[in-house]
Amino acid sequence: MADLTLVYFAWVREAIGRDEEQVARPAPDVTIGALIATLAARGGGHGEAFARPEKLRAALDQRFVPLDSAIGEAKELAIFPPVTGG
Amino acid sequence: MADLTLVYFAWVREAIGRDEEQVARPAPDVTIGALIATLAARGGGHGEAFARPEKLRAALDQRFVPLDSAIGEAKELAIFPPVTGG
Amino acid sequence: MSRVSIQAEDFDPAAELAALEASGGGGVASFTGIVRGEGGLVALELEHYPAMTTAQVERIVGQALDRWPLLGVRVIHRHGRLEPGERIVFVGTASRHRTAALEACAFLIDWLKSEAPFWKKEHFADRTQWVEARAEDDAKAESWKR
Amino acid sequence: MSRVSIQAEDFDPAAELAALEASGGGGVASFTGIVRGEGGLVALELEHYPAMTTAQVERIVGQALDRWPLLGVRVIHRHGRLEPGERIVFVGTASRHRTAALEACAFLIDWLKSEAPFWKKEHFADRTQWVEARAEDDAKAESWKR
Repeated sequence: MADLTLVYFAWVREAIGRDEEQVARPAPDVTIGALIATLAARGGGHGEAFARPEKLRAALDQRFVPLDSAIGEAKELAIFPPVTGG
Repeated sequence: MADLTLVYFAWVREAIGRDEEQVARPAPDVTIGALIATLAARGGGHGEAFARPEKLRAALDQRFVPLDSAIGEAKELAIFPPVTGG
Repeated sequence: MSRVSIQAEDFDPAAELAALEASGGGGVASFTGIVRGEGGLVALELEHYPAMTTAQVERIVGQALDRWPLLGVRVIHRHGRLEPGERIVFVGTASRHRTAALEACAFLIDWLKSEAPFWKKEHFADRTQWVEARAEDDAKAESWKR
Repeated sequence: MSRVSIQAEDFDPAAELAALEASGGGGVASFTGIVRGEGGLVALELEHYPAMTTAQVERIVGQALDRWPLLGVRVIHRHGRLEPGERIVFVGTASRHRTAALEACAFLIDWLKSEAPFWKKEHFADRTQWVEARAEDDAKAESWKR
């Protein structure tokens, strides 16, 4: 199965230095939170962006989901701060 | 003391056939309701307009008041149906 | 900045909104009431109590200014003969905060609908009738007193 | 009739109101959000998640149409760089009933402020900062779920 596309917004995007990247697809039962912890362990921009998971929100295939959701078969995982629209 | 000015609106005005008239000033402790009963007893347009006091509202010197208010020293008494603005 | 007009003439909501947008608030709320052409209505006739209307509306605008942090309030209420599709009433509010602007706008229009000294007569092709007050409108206005 | 636009360009509230007034309802409510120029703000930068934004806003407009008897809904949300005094967002609603128009307008703007996938960055003369989400906005949006 294809890689997982990660998309980033706001200060998450700025810390990582890119708005999108591909990562090797984790097993379907891996949660967003677990993937974030793995990415944080890379250090650098990822370490900075993902240091405080309680400051992060996520969407799987363009639907808001809690961080303890399993990634499953989703094509796109978005990670971003709480929204501040309008 | 000068006469009391009565002003009428909506169907009260139409039934009486005029938008304003002067009446002899009643004693200060006479209520609006009592004055209305006296006017209703004239019959004709006044009888029609004032047949059902529960359908009437009033203002003394441009302030809404209940019909059991005393007329006191007011200059102008307005009698009209419940408002239907906006 | 607040302004009240009771007038026979039509008005331009765009110009009113532009003035409110310029008041420095972060949000502008508005409500425009339009004559509905239901049941074969040919026209509405709005009568009011001139000696009372402006003073009463200014009093209620004062209450809104006391209750919410508003930077601008504009109220326009028309009288006379109005045909379906014509504007009757406009309430516009500006505030730093959207909730204040929206709540004050709702408060003012609820009051205008239920307590301002206006009376509406409906004109149909073959008859006319005075509109009866609706208990629902009174309840709306009453709810702001809680 | 409902329409959603997510765009960089400015919009004309007057044209939007005119379309809503023509929808046959008795009342048109609107809210326009404006960039406030407080604390030396030079500009706001609004980022959004294009693959998600329009679909999400259309979904919430659908909820409003299910919940209130609306004849028209218009939502416009801008993105990109906006300076103080510029419009950010517009919500307009038309209904036979004023309460439906006003409530739906408040519901939609509360949702847009708290749940639409937009992020704001403030630009000052000497620094920039991402705006933090306000618990108050979340509480507003939550109140509609009761």
